[in-house]
Amino acid sequence: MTRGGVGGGRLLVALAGAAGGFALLELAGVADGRGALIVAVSLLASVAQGTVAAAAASDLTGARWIGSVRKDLLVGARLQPLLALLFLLLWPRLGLYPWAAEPGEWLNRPFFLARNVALLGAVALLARLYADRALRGDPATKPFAVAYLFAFFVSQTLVGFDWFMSLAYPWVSSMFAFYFPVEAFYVGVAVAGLLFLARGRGGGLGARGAAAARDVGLLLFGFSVLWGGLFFAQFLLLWYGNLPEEVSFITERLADGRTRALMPTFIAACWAIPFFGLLPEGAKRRPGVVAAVSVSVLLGILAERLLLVLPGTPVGGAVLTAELALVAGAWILARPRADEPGGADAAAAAGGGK
Amino acid sequence: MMDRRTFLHTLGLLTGGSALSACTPGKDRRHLVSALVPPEDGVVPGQSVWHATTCTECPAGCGMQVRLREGRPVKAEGVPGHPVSGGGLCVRGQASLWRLYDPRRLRGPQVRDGGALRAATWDDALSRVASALAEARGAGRTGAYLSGRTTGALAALLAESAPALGLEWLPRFEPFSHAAIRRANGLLFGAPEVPRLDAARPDVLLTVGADLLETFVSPVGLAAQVVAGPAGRRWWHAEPHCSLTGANADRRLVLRAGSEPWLLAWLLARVAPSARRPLPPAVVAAMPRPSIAATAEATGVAVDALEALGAALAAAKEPLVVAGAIATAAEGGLAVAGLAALLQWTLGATGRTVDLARGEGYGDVGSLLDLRALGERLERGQVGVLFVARANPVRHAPAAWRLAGKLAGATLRVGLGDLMDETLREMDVVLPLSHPLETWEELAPRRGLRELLRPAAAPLGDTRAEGDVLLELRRRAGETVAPSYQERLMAGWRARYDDAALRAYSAAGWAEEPVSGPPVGLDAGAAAELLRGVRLSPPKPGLVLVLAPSIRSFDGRSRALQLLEEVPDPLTTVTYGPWISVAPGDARRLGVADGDELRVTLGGWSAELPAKLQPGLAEGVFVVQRDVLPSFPGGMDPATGEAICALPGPGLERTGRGGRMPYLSGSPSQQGRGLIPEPIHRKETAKRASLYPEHPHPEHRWTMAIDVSRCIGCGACAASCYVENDVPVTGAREHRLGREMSWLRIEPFYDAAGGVDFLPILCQQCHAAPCEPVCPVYAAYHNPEGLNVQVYNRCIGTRYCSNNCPYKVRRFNWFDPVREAPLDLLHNPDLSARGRGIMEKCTFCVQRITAARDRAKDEGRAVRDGEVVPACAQSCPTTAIVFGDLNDAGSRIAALVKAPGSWRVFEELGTEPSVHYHRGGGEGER
Amino acid sequence: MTRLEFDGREEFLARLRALVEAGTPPERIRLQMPFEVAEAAEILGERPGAVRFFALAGALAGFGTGLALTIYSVVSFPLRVGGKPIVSLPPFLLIGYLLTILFGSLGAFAGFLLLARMPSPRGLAADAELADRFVIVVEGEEGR
Amino acid sequence: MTGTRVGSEVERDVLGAIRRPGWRWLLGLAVSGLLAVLLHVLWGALIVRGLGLTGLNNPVGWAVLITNFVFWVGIAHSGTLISAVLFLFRARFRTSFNRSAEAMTVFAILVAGMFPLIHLGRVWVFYFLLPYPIERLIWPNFRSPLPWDVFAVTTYLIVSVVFFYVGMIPDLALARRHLPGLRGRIYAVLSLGWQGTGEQWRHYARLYLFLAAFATPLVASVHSIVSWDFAVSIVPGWHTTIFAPYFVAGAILSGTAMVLTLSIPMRRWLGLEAHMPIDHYEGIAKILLFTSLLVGYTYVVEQGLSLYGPSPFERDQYAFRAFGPYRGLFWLMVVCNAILPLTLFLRRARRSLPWLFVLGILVNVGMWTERFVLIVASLSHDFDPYAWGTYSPTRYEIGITAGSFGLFFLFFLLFSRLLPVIAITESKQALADRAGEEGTP
Repeated sequence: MTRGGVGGGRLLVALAGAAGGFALLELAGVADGRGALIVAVSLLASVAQGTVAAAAASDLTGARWIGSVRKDLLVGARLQPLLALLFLLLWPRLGLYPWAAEPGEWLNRPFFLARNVALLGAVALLARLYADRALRGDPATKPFAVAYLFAFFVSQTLVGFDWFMSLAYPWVSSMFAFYFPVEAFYVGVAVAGLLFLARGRGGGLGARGAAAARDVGLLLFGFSVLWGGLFFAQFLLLWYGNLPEEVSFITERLADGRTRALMPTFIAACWAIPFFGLLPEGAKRRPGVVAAVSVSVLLGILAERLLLVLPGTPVGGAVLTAELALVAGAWILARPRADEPGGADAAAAAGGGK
Repeated sequence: MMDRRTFLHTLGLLTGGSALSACTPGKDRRHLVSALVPPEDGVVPGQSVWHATTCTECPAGCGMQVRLREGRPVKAEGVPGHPVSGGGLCVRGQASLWRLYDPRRLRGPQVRDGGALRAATWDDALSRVASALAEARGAGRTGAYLSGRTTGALAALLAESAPALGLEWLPRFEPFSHAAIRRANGLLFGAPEVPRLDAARPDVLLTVGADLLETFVSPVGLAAQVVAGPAGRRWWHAEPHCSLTGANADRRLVLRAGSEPWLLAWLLARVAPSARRPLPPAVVAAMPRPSIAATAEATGVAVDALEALGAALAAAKEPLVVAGAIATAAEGGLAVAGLAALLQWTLGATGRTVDLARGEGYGDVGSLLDLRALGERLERGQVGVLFVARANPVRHAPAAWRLAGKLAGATLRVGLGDLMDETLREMDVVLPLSHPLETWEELAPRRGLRELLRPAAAPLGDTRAEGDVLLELRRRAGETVAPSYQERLMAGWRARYDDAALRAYSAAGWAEEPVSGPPVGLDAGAAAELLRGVRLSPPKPGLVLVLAPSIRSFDGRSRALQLLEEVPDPLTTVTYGPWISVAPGDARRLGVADGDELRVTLGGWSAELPAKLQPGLAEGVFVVQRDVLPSFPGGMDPATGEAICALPGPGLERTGRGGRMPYLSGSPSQQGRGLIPEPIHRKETAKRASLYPEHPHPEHRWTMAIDVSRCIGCGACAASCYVENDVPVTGAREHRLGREMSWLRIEPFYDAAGGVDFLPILCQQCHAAPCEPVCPVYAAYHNPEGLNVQVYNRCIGTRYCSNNCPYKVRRFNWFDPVREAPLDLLHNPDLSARGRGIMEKCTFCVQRITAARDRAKDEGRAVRDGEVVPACAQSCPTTAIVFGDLNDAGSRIAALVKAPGSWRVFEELGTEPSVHYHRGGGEGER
Repeated sequence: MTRLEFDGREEFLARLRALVEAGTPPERIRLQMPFEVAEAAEILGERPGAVRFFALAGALAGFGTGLALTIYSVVSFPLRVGGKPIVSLPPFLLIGYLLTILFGSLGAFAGFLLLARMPSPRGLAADAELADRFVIVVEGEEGR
Repeated sequence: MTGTRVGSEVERDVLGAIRRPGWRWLLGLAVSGLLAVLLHVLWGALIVRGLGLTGLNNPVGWAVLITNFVFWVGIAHSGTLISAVLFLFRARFRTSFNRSAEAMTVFAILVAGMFPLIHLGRVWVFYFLLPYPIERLIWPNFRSPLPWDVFAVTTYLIVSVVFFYVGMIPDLALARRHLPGLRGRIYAVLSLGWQGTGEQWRHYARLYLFLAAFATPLVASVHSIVSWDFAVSIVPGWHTTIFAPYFVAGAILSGTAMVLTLSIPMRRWLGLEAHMPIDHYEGIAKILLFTSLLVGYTYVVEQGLSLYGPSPFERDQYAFRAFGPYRGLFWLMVVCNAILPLTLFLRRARRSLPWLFVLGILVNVGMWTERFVLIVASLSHDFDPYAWGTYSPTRYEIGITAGSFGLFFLFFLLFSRLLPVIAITESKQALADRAGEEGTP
């Protein structure tokens, strides 16, 4: 976030608006959302934390593509304080969790809320510390990038275990510890893909920019393989073991009509479309294709989160749509102005554009 | 004497021919066994003949049928409906074939010259005996013939031969002589007998010391009766230590050693007033009347427990009290036996469930008193030639007597036996006896019952029947006697039976005769006398060493048989070698863990034994199985001649040695994993979630149901499985490494209160077996009849199946299985052989299933329910195991599986085993 | 025909560019390089080679073989294990996947040998010189 | 050649190393040769007498032999990682290591491949595992993870060999020119007559890219499949979904550690300090740190989740690991794999070759122990308490393990003398690139 100064106001509006909107939807009883909040907030978490993570990782590995879009990616850092706020809204909804009936050492309402809010807050703080330095082009950025990534990983793990896995208590899949962070990362890169399209429209995409777009396409392709691998690794073990309490998680979802449809949807959207879409050499170079794939990935993740929540927990469709709209709106409002600093090699990227 | 033709005729009737070939020496058989041999010879290659005979591993005389293949015994099983055993065969009975083929069996006569025994021919061995007999007769010294319990035809022969040879046939020597019981019954009722019990009828049963399920008189039969008890039957067992019998009783009362008289005296006083058969006033007057408080104090049993027991006995319709074994093997054993007998009388058991008229036929068995007398006579040099047959007095006489040394007093010492033992080692002439499966014989294990023994195999060595030895000696003494013991027997049967009766006798292997004894009456005077003799002294405080009998080797006579060491002790799961059971509390005090060696000292006697912790054992009580001790440390109760087995004040100290000892259980507790679930009812009604399509079993679906309330943990099933399936017997070293091969094991699980549940675990033949899919070569797969088949010659030995088996029932051949000759003859030809590197396991005796299916096919019918009986189920004395086809709606198995309260182990894993467990009807609660 | 040699990459590229801009038809220019210089190919306007088609063909063939082998094996000798379906796709996909990679790589390698005309007898000849410097050979008209 | 030409020193030094064997090398060759012989003698004993010579028992059917299999497959991974993944990520520091790492990969797979055979009960019928048509039409059971292994390891071996060889072709051509006589001719044949024409380079570049693209998912899948040897079972402590990424991370951790262990002495003894700069080691160190974090993270997740559900099996199993008879090994593995590598957060540690060398060894000790604990503890403490039992290796297993190291080092020592241990051509290119960049303002 830019301290005070220009854009600060707009950002505050964005945050306050989004928070207010969520509060209205969840608390004022405008409509019954039930599981919607979990889905919406988890998506926001993936977007806000994932984009920053993608930026941080590329800064660490010295990847070139980040340069031109760093500024836009780091908007995620600005939105992160929202997460902790919105998660508080989950308090009245904790009844949705089966363990709420007989709480345990780890799974009980106060600790559940406390640890998650605390962690989301911590991640937001680290994100800000990192983002500020990255945008300033500060040479001492890397340690903060590392710290952020670590916190990000833990936070996303908790999203997996606490927010989603414990909905199906006592069902356990340790894979969530890798699955969710990777998905968030995937989302982050996908957002980057969209940003390139936006920039392309703005005509800001030069030869170097195009190379960068290709790198993002390559990354998306790589992530589609990785995601597919993780998903298969998880499914294969459940299928092979066929332990009643493990596979019941799948059979339940196959039994329910709505969720049965979701399963192929998100597999196609998160793996098949990106993989085959970006397989050809040329496709990776076309921002349009990359952006389209990005959209498919984002929708795929949404579908998957829905699948995890349903059928155990009903989800109010209208509420969910509204909440997602709020998330998108907040993002657009929070976008930086052109004259804000863009980090080390952004200038070079712009230069390349000429 | 009968002529040749009648002899052969009789023989034919008795054998149906099969014995002919069985009796021909081994080398000829090789030619005999071929498809060309006419079937009436009884040896059709690939076909087996079943042969009814009698088990002789203990005096009980259970029925046994032996399976012959190519004229060789390959399997022993119980005889269904047998009057003694009821149909089962215990672990020792299973091992009798191992005795037959034991590599260490005496192959020929031995005589001592100089210091050592050396091989000799029968002729010079016998001539040496004959001349010694002649000399003794000349010198006017009568010899002595000491034998183990001997009944039936041999008893008759001995009775007439002993005088003829100038010998005195001493009272029989049995370590478990039940002398106190006989003495008491003699005094009170004038019937010095071990009564025949009916343990099936009582609704309240109290056993004091008497280990009905292990070694007491007729364990197999009694076990069958006990589990068949009426619904709601309550069974108390009182003892100082923790025996298998106690573990199986509904309630185990831990008595202070030596406090048995207190318990029984209090009970007598408690129930006498209201008893259905009032005691004579004189007796009542003489009755000791300890207060309940004092009794509780002395016995260590809580007051309310005593109250409950007394009330139950008083109120019972069919009460039964039995005292014996450990309880009577102590000072005051006579009092215990007497009080028990009086309780039986006054509670109305005598004459109903306690039958003195048709007793167990222990009348002519002596006791240690007689053995001591023999010792004295030997010392005084009054004994000429001493014969010791089928008995090991040196081992069982109190060590302090130094009996071995005294034997030198005889002019010549002649031993008859099959395996070298402490006594035979002292003999000048050792005459090897043929195995009961190699000779003709007739037993009368109890009054009114005759049992047939017939040869199932040619003698493996140069051995003879005891009867033939006696006849030969008489012949050499110039007498004219029957040409052979066999012909003498035949003549006897010919005289007794006509053809039909003889054929029936031959088919069944036993025949019952009516016995009428006069109804016994109580001698009030003697009773009062006995009661006045009862001393209620407070039991000595301090540690106690209990010498317990062993279900695996009885009094030690079966100890040499390796199979019985391979099969674990039911309570500790120790397999090889001796050990001392220590209560966990004492272990903590002594600072010993499993395997640490303890030196046990009693006066001058001492032994070093590894410790094994046993939950449920009372603190201060240490248990050693008497069969493992090199010599008998106890003394004798002069009143009865019983060996004293509860020894106070043993010294115990760590030797510092120790190490891994061979026991099989990884944990005495279930660790709260609900293998035997509490509450019982935990059957999952909902269809288990699965990602796989259901697969059908069109023809058969073989299934097993096991009643854990009937399982007494005796291990007969395991032993039977070893023999039927040629399961490798690997030995102590492998067991220490945790490499037992048993396909079927009985897991003892102790609860916090020290109670034990026994869970037989064999391959569960899972419907969705975790072991199958992980095999890379389809060596393990699921056959259409629901069996989890293991294809031995496809197996490449990855051991993945075993890793993935939650029941750990798969066994890997770490080395090539080896069996020392002639044990290699004991193998089931219906199985494919296994070599090193191959995984093997139980398949519900698939060879028997195949045989039954083929038989049914030949006869053009479906397989009948109960037609297939796996080896384990057949041998189970308590018929806890039921096997059948689940597709057959009317079958027993179908009903048992559906029954509420039936469960499967680890149901939550979704393996869907084909083995179902349940807790019988009603008598579920332990 | 002319032969030019360079030590440095930059001057080599500069000269090459000059040649092409001067209108020398690329097919008449032969290069030799001690290591790969991607720009050279760009200057000569060459499309990425056909190796990828070999790789793709190999990959597809591999996947097909994998599925065919596994499915045929269970159909020809159906045995039930652990209640799993006779045709258990998840494991079979793995075999297909592995063969995809195996055949794909081998395909690419074979394609390379084919396209790069290796092993080449000319190259194996004892006197065949190997550039440790950059070489441009321009064949004259008579070269045709 | 004159020194003016780009990278000619690399060429001289690396190819020079091929010529002169030192006493260290000969000694190493002798020792590792003897160990390799020992391996085969002991294996022979196992075949003739039976697997009873090992400490294996019921319930522990797998132990040291399988531990070694997993360990060596793991070692193999860094090779592919460094040559393929870092190639795709255009990480410069790979040029110092990729050749030796690729060689390591090939040798490690060869060694690893022996262990599934050694541990077979009846190795003389191992061919039951191969898919070959016989008249009875019995095939391997492709539903079992072990045939997956057969395919995975074979594929991995072939692809690695191709990758190794292809990367070496231009260098072989160079070597041929440096070495007169027979050896020269051999290298000539091996180089397939490479001439470095523009045409060849163009296809070569594509081929290398594709091989890298194929090898990258392969490297992940191979160790995933190895992990599934355990994870598809239902054994508590084996059956957990995280295994695939966990094993891959572990494999790369141990692999990079082995790269350090091998390349640091090699660099010294072959006098290649100039061409294997510290900065490159720092790059490797960072990978090691990263994977160590992943592994440590998995330890926490697994131990934590064992307390999550109500099932006693998982809970007891993980408690057994940490506090049971194998606790010593468990904590050793935690320290070596998850704690010591944290020192690499310090730049000084990352750049200290002695520390990297020691750490490399410690991490490999830790990773070996990890596999041992994971395999043995799970088996010795599974569902039925009656069947619990512990395991300890016999001298046969220890000897075979030592022998496997001998065999591996034997291969590597031969490689270090017979083939160019650094990718000469690529180093030249890298130097040129750097020169080029410094050239442009």
